[in-house]
Amino acid sequence: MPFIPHTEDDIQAMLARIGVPSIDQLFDEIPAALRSGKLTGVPQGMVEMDIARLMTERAESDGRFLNFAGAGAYEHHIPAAVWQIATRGEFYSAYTPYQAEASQGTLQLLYEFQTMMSSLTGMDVSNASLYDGASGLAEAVLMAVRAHKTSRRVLLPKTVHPFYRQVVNSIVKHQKIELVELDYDPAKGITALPQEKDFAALVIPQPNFFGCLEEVDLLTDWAHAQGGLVIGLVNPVALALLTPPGQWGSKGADIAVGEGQPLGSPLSSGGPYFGFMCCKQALVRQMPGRIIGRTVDLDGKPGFTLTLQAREQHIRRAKATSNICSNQGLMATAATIHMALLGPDGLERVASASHANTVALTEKLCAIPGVKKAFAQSVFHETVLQLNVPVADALRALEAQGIVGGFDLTSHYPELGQALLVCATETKTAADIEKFTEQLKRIVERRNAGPSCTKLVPGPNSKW
Amino acid sequence: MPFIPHTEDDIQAMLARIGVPSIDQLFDEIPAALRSGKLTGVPQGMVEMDIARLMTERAESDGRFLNFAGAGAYEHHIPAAVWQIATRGEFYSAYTPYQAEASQGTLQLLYEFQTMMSSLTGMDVSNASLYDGASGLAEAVLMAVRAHKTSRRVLLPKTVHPFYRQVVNSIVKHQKIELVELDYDPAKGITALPQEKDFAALVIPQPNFFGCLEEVDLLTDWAHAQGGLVIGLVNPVALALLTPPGQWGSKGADIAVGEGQPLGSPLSSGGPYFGFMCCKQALVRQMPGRIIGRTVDLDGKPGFTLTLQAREQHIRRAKATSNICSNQGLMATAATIHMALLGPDGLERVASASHANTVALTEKLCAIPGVKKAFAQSVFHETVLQLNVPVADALRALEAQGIVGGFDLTSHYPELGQALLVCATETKTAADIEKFTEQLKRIVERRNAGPSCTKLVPGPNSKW
Amino acid sequence: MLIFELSQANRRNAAQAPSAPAVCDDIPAHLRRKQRPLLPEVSEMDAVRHYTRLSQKNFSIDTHFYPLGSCTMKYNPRACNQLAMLPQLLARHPMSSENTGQGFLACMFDLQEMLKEVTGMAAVSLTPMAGAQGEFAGVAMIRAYHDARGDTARSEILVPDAAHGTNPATAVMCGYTVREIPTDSDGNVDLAALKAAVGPHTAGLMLTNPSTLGVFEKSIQEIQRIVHEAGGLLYYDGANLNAILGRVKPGDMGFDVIHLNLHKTFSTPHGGGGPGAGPVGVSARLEPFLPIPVVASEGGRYRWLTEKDRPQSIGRLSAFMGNAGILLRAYIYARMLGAEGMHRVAEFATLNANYLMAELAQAGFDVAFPKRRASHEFIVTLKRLKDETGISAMDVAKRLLDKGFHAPTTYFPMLVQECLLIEPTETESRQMLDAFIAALKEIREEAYSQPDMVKSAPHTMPVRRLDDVKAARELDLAWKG
Amino acid sequence: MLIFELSQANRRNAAQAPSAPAVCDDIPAHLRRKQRPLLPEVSEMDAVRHYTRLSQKNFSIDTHFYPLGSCTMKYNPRACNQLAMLPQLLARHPMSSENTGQGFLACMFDLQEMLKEVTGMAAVSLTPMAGAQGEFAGVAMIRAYHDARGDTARSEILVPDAAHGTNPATAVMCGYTVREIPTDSDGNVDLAALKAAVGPHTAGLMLTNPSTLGVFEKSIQEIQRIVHEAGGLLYYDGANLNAILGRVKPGDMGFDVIHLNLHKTFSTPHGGGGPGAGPVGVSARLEPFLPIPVVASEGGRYRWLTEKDRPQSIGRLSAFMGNAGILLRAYIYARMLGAEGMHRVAEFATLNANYLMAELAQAGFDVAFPKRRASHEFIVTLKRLKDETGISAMDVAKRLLDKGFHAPTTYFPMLVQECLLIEPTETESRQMLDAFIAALKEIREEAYSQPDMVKSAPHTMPVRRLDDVKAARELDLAWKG
Repeated sequence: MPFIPHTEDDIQAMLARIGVPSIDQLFDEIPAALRSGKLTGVPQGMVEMDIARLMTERAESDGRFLNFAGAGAYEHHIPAAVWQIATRGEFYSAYTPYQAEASQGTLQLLYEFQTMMSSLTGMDVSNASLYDGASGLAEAVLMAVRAHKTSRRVLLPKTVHPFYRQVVNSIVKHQKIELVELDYDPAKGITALPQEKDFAALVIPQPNFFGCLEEVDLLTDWAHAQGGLVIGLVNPVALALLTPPGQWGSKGADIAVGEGQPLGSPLSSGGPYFGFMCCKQALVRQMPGRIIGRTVDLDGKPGFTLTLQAREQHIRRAKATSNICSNQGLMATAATIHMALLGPDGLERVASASHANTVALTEKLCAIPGVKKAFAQSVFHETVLQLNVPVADALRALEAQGIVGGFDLTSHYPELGQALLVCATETKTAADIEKFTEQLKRIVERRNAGPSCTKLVPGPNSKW
Repeated sequence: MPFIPHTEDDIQAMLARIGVPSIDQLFDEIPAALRSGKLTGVPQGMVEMDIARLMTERAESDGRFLNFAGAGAYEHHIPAAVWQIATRGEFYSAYTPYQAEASQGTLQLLYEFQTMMSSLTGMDVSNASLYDGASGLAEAVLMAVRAHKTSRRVLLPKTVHPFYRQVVNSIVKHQKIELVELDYDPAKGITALPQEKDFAALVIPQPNFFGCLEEVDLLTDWAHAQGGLVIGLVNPVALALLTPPGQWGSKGADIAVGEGQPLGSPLSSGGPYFGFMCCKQALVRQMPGRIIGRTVDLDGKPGFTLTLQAREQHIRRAKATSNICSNQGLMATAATIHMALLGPDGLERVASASHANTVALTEKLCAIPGVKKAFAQSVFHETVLQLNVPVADALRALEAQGIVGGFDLTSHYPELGQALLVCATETKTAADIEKFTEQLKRIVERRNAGPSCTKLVPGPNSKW
Repeated sequence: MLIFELSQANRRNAAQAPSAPAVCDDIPAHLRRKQRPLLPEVSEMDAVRHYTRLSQKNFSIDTHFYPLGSCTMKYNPRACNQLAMLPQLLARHPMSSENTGQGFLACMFDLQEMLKEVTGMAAVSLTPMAGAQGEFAGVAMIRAYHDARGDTARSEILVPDAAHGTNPATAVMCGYTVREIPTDSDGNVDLAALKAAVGPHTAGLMLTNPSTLGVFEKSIQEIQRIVHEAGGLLYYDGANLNAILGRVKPGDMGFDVIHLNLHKTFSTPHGGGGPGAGPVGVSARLEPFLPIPVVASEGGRYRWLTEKDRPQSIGRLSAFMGNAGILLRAYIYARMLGAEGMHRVAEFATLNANYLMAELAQAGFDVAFPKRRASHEFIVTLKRLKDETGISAMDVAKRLLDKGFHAPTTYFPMLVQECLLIEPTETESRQMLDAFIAALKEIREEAYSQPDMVKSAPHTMPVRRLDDVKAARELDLAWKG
Repeated sequence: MLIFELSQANRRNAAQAPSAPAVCDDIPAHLRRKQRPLLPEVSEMDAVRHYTRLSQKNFSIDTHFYPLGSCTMKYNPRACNQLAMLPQLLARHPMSSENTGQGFLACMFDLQEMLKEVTGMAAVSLTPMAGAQGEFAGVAMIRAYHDARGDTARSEILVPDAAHGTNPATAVMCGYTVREIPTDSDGNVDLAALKAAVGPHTAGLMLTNPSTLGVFEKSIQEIQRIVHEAGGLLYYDGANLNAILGRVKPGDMGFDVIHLNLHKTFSTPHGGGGPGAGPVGVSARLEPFLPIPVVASEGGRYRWLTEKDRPQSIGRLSAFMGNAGILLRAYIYARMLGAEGMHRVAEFATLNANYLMAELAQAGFDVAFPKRRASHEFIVTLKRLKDETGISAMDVAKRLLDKGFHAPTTYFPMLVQECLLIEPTETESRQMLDAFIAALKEIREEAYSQPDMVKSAPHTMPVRRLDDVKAARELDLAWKG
């Protein structure tokens, strides 16, 4: 019996102590009509050897692509030490640190995480993680509305990741919150100063979904002048180079959230990642999620514990700041180790190399006739290109060459035409960029030269 | 500076404390003429990201083959837990447990290892590992000669792995030891009862290199009757099914050695593996290698420590039982966890499934016209086939189909003709066996039908 | 010592950064960071040593028995971790096309199918990232269903008073008011109170079954009839699904929507707080409302269903598809168990809980519901001990740490005074349960013979009992140097 | 508790064995095992928990400063482990053809080339599986060389009295007698004694330089001249190569043959005792005798050279090619360091040792060779402390464990009484060295103020001081149940 240690002797002895003749009898309070029969829809069990073979074959059939997509998930090098330590049983298989004395490992680590994230964002305090960047933004919107008290309108620029906007809408829509979409300057790809007045908060993405750098000081001061809060939506690697939200404008953003994935989470088809959230000290009791505090033990020795639990659902129930319970602790663990291994210098080098690679890529690609930059604005490590051929076709053709060429913007931003969002992180070499360029050049030229080419149809489990 | 933590401030402060102006000065006792210049033959350093990419590319270019080779290294499933635990820093990065109180983890584990190996081989005691099976056999030969005192002749059957015989020869030849080759019965593939008299020891492989099962009881009793010792050379997985050396004949073998690789070491191009060595109690002071003993501490509490160190080179120097110092501790660690995870039932199932797969494979392959078994003898999980086409050609053609088809015996045993040693462990499915059969059938048929086919030339880094 | 205290200015771990800093002059000066963040400057070895040693300060499944009620702390098979982290699986970008991930998607599709089978539901979405997000999805679907029918007067969600705090918190996030339903003395939902509460304002009832009291709602069939007749829907909180996996399907009990905690029932790791995974299952009438994306199999190929395929969906809950790597672990676990293994989960979890309950009752401990079968967990109340010795459930919990056992859940559910909610799970052996019983007996002895020692426990942990009041009053949430 | 004590008859870990036992009737009954071996019958969780908790009882580089002289306990980069364990590398069968492993062989070839460069030797074989096997290969080549020239009267190997025990043991295994050469008061080989010892019977001299006394043989050029003029060869024991990596090449010192301990200088893990890797390098005249196999590059392809290519080889030392996976780790480490990094190894190992020696001398500890530079290690003698307090080097070593430091090597080399051989390595920070110095000072205080406490140390380990005499007298080498 996989993962069940009982021998036949154990079972018989245990049943005897309970005083029942069979395990079945232990279910006698359950109405007979409800008992399910065999699970016919579940296959027979496999031993580890067999599932290992199956998974290896599936993974190898998927293969590995040269990736130039970003769009919210970024391929960075993750030091080998990160996951070798994070998957140690003591971190991997521990629960939420409710028994603080037996969980000082996790608790101290998360306190260090909070310190790192507070400093990275320039904010006073951090929680110990949320699910991901998108749901974190939704929590920030709810938090801002709670904090603002009078308005339930939140300004959400179109330069925020479209999936994030969908998630925010899914999560906040039941609470009579109005999300106001803000347009962007079609030349610069950044949010134009809006005309709104009565609002609880303005969300400012930096860099925004197009990679473009918003005028964060201007927007922050403007929002504060209107009596609204500012939610900074930031990429944590970008913060090694860019002004942290805590220093935007004259007072700084009130809340900073973002996707933590670039700090040590593998791409892994989209998860698990983690959301981070930091805020000003004054807002800490409005913050959702777990928070670790440093305190002392009976001997006055420093130690760490969950704190401000009165905000949380297990104490406050219907009046909690959020229903969140599990967070993404293991990913925060990995992120902490990741940041400790990189240090301030390492993180800055990762950021600058990623940016420089994207700039180099952009230059090369824009030298192809039929490819140009969509916006004049400065970017951080991601940029929008416009093609004179269908983006979908180009991406399919690139895929056939083992390249994931970026994210197709046509359905989310039809006004941009055949627009493609590309990103080259520090993991890309000059040869990689050259390869991408050559392939895209070939594809664009062929398409522009000949008649509309036949659509390539991929076979199952193949990179055709 | 990778892996060097010193800051410029540290360096200056340290030099000041030492009282030298520069690090260079610390080397002033070394004659100037000896100082080497730049290491021009070593490439520039690579950051982890770059070496990770290089290694991944090299590994992926090598690819992965469907393997039917055994010949001393066997592909068994290794539970995921084995290496996840063995590579925990506390095992992975610890030294030899000289400070016993700070090494109880390694010491207790190795005591458990010794217990498992003693029981598996049916011997009284075990050491804590040697380098590999081949060098372990050489150590056993030296040990037997020490123990025997009068003779320096050792009988070494031709049914012992040819590489093992080479290694034994390399290692013992300087000590005036005579290795006497014993022939095998050409029909049965097992060692014929020899005519020798004056010898220190007889080596008995079980199963032997051909996979064939030797008449171990007969040979053991015969050797003992001649006053020689018996060295059992065994596969530890086979011991789940076969009589352990400690029970061979009426008195049992005196020494049991073998290759531990089937117990949790990956194939990994040949290493690291580990040799194991067990013996009768009376011989323990002749045994080379580290040995762990159970004892008590000052409070009478049980604990573990290195013992019988007076045999070893760091105490006994020129009179030591061997020059061995480092052993293969980490592989023994993995083996211990491996055996604990499998248990007696699991190990027996692995052995019997491997054997049954090889029997099934043999039947299928021998149904191909031009393929037959070389020997009539019973085997354990490995067998010799004879082909009516050149083995080398067949193996090359199989390789082109992603199959490693076995070990070519023609250069080591020319008397067997076009002979191939094949093995199918528990990792092989019916479909795998079918695939091998179909491919070999196609190859043999094509070769027999047409004129001598052109030799295929492989390209670099390709499976052609 | 904090990692920051190991830090030295200008120490660099050169193996972990691109070798030369690139110039980024194109980023305008006014948008650039002026001061470096406070990240530690340590060597790779310092970091490895620091976090390795920190890890050793944790209790965990891999080191200790962890009978934390309602949390299902069972063994996390190491294969799940290893196989979910195969290089190709880790490398796949979420925005890459379905062509690049047919193997991965096959796992997701198969997992959906298996979860449908074990829950008895018509359709499943894997996207919620934890139980609480699954709850949100479930209640949002209830709302979407009523709204789609124009049935907009339903403003209330019913929740038993024994429920997890996530239930009422979720209902509020979905715009509902919460009405609590009391529990009767046997641990069941008070049917009279339920009947009195339902009506045209009832959107639904959220129920954990077996409940947090560790007992199966015997009247579940009647409960579902009452709620359904009032036009409400039934939500199944899957926190305790481990108790009935392979024995009873929530769909057969009449539930309309359910979430699962894969980090409980399907043994994905708790990771010191997460990530979890909270897939939702629904009956056919709710399928159109499932959160996107969902995997479909079409002609031997797998693809994502999105808002285009599911216009009535409650929408997207994560930027991509949820905790994919966790779902892979659950898939691998499910395949290793197979149908037979899944049947055994509830059987042995229940056997262990009832054995432990019987032995503790025999030893004179007060079981909260002595006439009931334990499900996979049960409650001991230490009120009598507290009255006689002053030793509280918390004291006993802390003293258990000294004995090498993680404490059970304490002070939840709140209905039972000085309670320990004990969940051994199916992966622990009888021998371990016996050792745990012996420890509890020892502590009871100590409560009478050395109460001060018990009150000041633990004595063998890296720290002694911590000052939670100070932690909350004098907030210290980040190191300031 | 032993794993066997967790065992229960008929407990099975079903995930880890083929699902059905196969029938093997074709194996004759008289050759079949009658009784099952004593392997533990435990669940997967039991095994994981047991070995995880056992591991926590170890000191290691990843948890503690480990200044064990002559062992070079430096940081083992985690990348080396991860990349050497890529699935394809682990899966390759040693008997598969070179076509299946061109990527792997490229790493081996590159490693050979790099080792040639850093040692200044003409050719390298990677096959020896540890330092001692490398020594064996080296002395066997010396023998083969003399034999090939018909110079068969050379029967003696010279070894300084400070040498590692492996040196004389190896010489004997190669059929030589050993003559010890004394050390002078400065820690150098006694040149007069050496001159007196050499002659036509001299096969060679085995030398560690820097020596085990932690000092560089200043007269190495003269030593090599004396030995070479007598017709002997010079063997370099690479145990201390970390001290001169990138600064001095053994080949330039005139050595004919050398082994390296990759688990020291190239940071492959010590693994609680191994595996190591002991490649050998030789000057051109010894190349034909190198142990096989050796990797060659021919027209862009790599292949193994075997006895067919190298008929004079001393032969094969392992069944396949030695510890391939360890060699991969060394290769990865070497590529990460690069030329610059290798130069720095000796520099910073030496800086750390000299700093520690200077600070300890300043603090009043007796350094064995105060007038000499430390190499990468140095010796403190505690004879004075012993005389004054009765506290031995062993007591101090045990007390260091309580302070969170692994002990230095004690009682080796045997020439120095009550010695601690201290090797900090280059990967430790100044701050760690300062903490170690503070601990040694504290212990010295304790030796005077609380000698009994120091004598009975350690006090904080899983066990107190162990009875080694009982261990050797009442041998208990395997659990009998």
